[in-house]
Amino acid sequence: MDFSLSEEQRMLQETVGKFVADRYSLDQRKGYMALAEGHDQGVASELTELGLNLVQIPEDQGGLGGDAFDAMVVGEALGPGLVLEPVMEVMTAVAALAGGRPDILEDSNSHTLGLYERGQRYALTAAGTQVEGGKITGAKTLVPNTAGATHALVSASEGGQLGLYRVAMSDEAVTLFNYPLQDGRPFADLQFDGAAAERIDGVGLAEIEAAVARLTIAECAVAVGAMQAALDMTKEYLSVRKQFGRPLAAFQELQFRLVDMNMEVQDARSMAIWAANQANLTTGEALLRAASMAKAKIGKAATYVAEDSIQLHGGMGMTLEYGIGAFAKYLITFNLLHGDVDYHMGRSMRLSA
Amino acid sequence: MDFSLSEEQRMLQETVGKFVADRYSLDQRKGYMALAEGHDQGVASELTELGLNLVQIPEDQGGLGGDAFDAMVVGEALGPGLVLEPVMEVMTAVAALAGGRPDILEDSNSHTLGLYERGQRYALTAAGTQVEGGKITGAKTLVPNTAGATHALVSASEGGQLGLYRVAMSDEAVTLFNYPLQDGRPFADLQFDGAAAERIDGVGLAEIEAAVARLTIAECAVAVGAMQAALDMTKEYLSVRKQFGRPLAAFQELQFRLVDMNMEVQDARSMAIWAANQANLTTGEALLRAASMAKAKIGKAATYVAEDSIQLHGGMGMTLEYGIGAFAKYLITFNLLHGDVDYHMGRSMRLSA
Amino acid sequence: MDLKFSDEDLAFQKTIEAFCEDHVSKETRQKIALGHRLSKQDIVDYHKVLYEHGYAVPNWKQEWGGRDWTSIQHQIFDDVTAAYDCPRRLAFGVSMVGPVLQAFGSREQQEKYLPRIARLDDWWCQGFSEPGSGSDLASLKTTAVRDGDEYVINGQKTWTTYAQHADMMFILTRTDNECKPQEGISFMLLDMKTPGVTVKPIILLDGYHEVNEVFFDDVRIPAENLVGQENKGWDYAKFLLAHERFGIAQIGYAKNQLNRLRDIAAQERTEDGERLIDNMFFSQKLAEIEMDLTALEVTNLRVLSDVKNQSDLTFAGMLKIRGSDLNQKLTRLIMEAVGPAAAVEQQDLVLHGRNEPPLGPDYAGGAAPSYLNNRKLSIFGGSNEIQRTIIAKAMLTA
Amino acid sequence: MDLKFSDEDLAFQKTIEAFCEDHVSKETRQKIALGHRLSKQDIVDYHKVLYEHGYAVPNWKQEWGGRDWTSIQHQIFDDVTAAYDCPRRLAFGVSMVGPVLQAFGSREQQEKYLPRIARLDDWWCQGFSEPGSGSDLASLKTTAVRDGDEYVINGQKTWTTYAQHADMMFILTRTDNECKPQEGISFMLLDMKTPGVTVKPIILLDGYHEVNEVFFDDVRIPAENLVGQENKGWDYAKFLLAHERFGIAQIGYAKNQLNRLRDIAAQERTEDGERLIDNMFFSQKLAEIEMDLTALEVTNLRVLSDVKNQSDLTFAGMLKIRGSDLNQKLTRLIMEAVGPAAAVEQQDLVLHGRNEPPLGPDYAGGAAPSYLNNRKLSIFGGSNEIQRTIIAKAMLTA
Repeated sequence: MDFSLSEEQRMLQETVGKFVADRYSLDQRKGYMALAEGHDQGVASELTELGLNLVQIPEDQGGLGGDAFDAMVVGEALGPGLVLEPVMEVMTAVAALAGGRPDILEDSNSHTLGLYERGQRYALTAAGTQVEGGKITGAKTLVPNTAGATHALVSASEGGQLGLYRVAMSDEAVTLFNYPLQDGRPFADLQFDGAAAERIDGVGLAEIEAAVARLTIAECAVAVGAMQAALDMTKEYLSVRKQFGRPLAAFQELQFRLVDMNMEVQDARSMAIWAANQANLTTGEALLRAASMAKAKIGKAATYVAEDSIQLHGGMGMTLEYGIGAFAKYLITFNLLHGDVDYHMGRSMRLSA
Repeated sequence: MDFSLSEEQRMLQETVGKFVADRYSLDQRKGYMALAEGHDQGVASELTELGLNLVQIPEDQGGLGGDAFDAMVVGEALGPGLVLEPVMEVMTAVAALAGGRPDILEDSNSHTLGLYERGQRYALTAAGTQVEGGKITGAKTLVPNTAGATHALVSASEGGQLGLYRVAMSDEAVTLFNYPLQDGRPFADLQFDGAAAERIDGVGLAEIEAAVARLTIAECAVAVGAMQAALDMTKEYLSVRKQFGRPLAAFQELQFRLVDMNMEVQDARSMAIWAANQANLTTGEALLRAASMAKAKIGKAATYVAEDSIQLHGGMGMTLEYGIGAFAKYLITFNLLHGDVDYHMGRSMRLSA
Repeated sequence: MDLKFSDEDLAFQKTIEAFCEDHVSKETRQKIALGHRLSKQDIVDYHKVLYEHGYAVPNWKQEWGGRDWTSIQHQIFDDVTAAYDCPRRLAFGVSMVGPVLQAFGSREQQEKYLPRIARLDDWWCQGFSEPGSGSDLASLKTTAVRDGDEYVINGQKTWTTYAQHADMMFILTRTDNECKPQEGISFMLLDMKTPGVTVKPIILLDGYHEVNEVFFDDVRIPAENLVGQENKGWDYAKFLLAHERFGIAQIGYAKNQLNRLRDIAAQERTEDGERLIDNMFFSQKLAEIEMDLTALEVTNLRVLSDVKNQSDLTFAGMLKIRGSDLNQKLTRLIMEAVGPAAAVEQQDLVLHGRNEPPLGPDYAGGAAPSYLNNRKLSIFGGSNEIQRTIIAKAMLTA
Repeated sequence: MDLKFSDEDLAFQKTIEAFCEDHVSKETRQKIALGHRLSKQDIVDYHKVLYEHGYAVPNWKQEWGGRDWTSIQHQIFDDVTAAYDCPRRLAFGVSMVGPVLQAFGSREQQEKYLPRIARLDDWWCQGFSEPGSGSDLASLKTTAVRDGDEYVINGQKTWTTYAQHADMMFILTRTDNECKPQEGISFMLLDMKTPGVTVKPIILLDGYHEVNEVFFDDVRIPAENLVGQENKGWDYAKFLLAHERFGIAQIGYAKNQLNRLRDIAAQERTEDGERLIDNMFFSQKLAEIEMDLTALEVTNLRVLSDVKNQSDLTFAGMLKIRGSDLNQKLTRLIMEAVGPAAAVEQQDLVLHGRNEPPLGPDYAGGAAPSYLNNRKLSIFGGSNEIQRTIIAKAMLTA
């Protein structure tokens, strides 16, 4: 039993922490969001250079061979930055869904994911996307940051079988509709009208579910990092801001609320650690159940921290200008992606039975 | 729309309030509980003389012809006394289940109710009690205060049909096993080994369910009265007791907890009023649904008030000697009788659908 | 005791329903139903319709166009207009400065301003909060110094709702520093076009421009714009806030949101094809919130129908706390019901209307912005923490 | 990072499991499983068994019989003994006064008392709380006045657990009034048979005699019974409380309760014949509490395996708060699972054992008393409000 970080993990933590501190202050982030592409291509390139996409790729395939704890360390360090780039998606899901193909793994940063469809909520069954004769038709929603992507990995059915397909974004039969999420991250809908689709061998529904579970567990760590940052910011605000002649932090009620928020964050962190450990040790239903337990528990904490950190900031918390809202919006959005609390409560209970 | 009390209701409220103030202080109550029968027969007689058993009996049958609001007024006034006698059971359920028979209505105070069975939780279907040829066999549990009862109204099946039967407690084939509830009220199990059972015409499962729903709504008012008393006692304690050189009531956290408890009590009171209004206006499923919504909501409030009033009393709250525990035990027991919160949540949802 | 509406009230309800159905803009109501934001013109148009039908200032004295409705009728009006997705009536003129002028204003002030408020010829805003004063209103610092026939105002207000649309502001200023904070405050009327007034937008979490900072740099207003007596403004402000408390629980709004939630949950399907409204988690939350709303509605009626309860501060605070909690919970549940489609930001659609079709169902775009915007319910107008402090004081000194 | 038990730890776990299975009284374990109360003899017998197997004082220095276990091994021991329904180890001698004597006691005190504690020849109780001091321990008023070779003690302690069984008490007394409250306190050892000591029972909500008031009327104890220095008792008490914190989250107890809850919910059937464990409301609560317990268990391990976290007061308080909340919630759920049968009071069965069969299932009688008794978890040993105050201070001065 050992909760300390390895030398490699400490380096990852430092590298990512320094990047966030230097490049992703809340003010810098606002600037990036205002750009046409919804993020800063230069900063994105710097992020790419950190090589985080390699963390979860096996060493014999040119990666760092890291485990779920490594992904967790990166995620928690990224959290305070609310980065606009799809780091975790690439690091965990693209790596897991590449089917071991070197051409994808070497260039994983250029791939995005089309796994969800409008009107299907959190289902991964790709009911509305078909492949026939190497051509894909249908549409995907909530596709992460497409600005840097040359290809999308898209789930679709072919002859009644669910598979994963690689589609070039430059294909004329691919239409993009870009939008920001509520938290400002640039995402998109993709429409396919017969674009060329290349099947990724060995990837079916089970592999997709497992990859999304690993991504979910990694995203939980990002949420923990964001919650900790929101807590720190709230603590700072209460210490500085005065009312009725005293710092807000002198009011017992507000102290207790800070304590409760701290416990939520610590609970969430423990749950993220537990889930990463499960991700290292299990596969199949046990993995899905771990992801669901973590997302349900951490999702609740995320809503709590989002709402109470706004409330404890009072009017300032309601403004777009002051930063706490950025964390709150991120945490709310976190809950709307990859299954909400009810979805994961239900799945964890089904898989326990 | 009028929330004020009628002249009759004000009189009921005063009469019952005075009885509780004079005869049911927490100390007096402890004395009654220590008696062999688990309550004081003299005090019980005084209570009988108030004629509360007549409140819900129609005027043309010698009663006061009161409605559910009248029962509510009595219940809320009785609440602070945590009386050991089955006033509400007689007032609402015995009156409703007498099938209009004058011999029962005139003497309703001498009747108790056998509607539940061990191992059947909150079911009213009497699976384990049978009548054949006028003889009853089986057993009932959670039968209210039997000390003053000459007869029990007992649910049983006869030829596959559920009915209600009047059984004399003096019958040799009736065995009694007395015990107190967690809150000290004397209850009993009854066993029937072929006792004479007289069928009450016109009373089947629907009538029994309706009567228990009316009783449940009336008991909700008792719980509101008890919660208000627990809140008042807690407020008093916080005002008087000092710690760290200040009254506990000077601590913001404890103030806010008192406020939250007050809101729970007011919510519960509003819900009891709403349910009484529904009891006046509806029958059948709508009545059952109203009882379930009220019991679910007020049951949650009861647990909240029970637990937090103990907590706010600190160590004193843990002692049998100090009175707050009596309220807490009553509120906890309230939740274990006539369906708990989950039972009523489930039923209210089924009946809404 | 009798919880039924009288025949008269039922007839009144029908009248208001017909008014909403026949006279309130369907386009405006649709915007509200979808959680899209109204333009200034939408709000003005609605007020004009209210005015034409005699519903603009029902709470006023009859002399000035009031209707002498019972509390229950006011509640019915609010419930029905909410149920029909009508806008909420702009409070600043009708519910705030109007009653203050009727109670404390001079005859000249009444004649000059009240008819213009009733017709919304003047759009009013409220100059109370200041940066740094927050919930501690009495610590306000904006000064008004008498100079001949004028007051010269310097300082800053903040969280000023719709100052960008406003023609007039009622403002609390400090006119005496040598006394207890509450005793040196005056209540004044200020033309927003006066030189030296600068309005700076504050954008809220949802991207909406709803509140503002307002700066005063040697702003000169006529001395006759003082309401009542100098240094008595705190009393008038307290009167105003007590008046504002009416409808504080927002029952009608909550009921309407609950209906919307039910509609959405009946349309949405889970991954298994089950209707969301039948899902065990969701149906349970719906049932719970329905119970909460039932209790709150009765509490509200208990207050409305009993003068004693109306002056009981524990009730006023409770209605504010429970009402805001409930409405916040409802907007959160609507967002959860919409699900992943609510994660897509469609600000142009929600704020400005857009010609292209919405992404996902038409109710998706407004869900998260409404949720975010409603976080204000427990902060503005006396935060829930301040409400609890007031209730505690009332309980412990009772 | 590695959350797996080492092979050594797994072997240790097996050893403790075998010990529980083979050597701990089955009758005692059955009492605990049913929520019935133990007699003094049950507790003494268990301690003797622990002593025989070298498990009585594993946390002590090796010189005095300690085992040099890792924190994880201590946790394993607690988890396994809880899982096997063993009694909780009596803390007052082993975890409280024992470590204080080893750190601050004289050699004579150590030699005289430690072996007797290890064998439970002396049953110790804790004389800290006083009526009126509540959570404000430093305000204690019981005085000890030096008179030649003796101290004369006057005053009163309260909430003294098992004082009725105790041979000895460690007691905080005021030996100086002329300084800050914390600086005039001494830590002393007192024979309960000394003339002038009176023990008066306090019966708890569940009818159980567990705590007491203890009165001191000119009680004379030898001056050599002072531990360490006069007026330094506050430091020793703080050391003791920090030591007590070990195992504060009661993870093993919670896990065992969760298993019991699952068992009961698998046996109980709803009115519709559905197993309670399959009921939508109940299964959801079970799932939630399982998540909460998982998180708390990891937090506990994070603290155990990191010295930095161990000295972090935010963690100690959190383990106490979350642990007590969770265990309280579990006993409530067990009571709810038992249902109406839990409403029947069977005090004679629960407190004293009774020969007649229980009313309802055998697990019914103990459910409500355990629930009521466990309300103490958030009150005694520093209430959850005090814990929050400590955490807030630690957070805000960090």
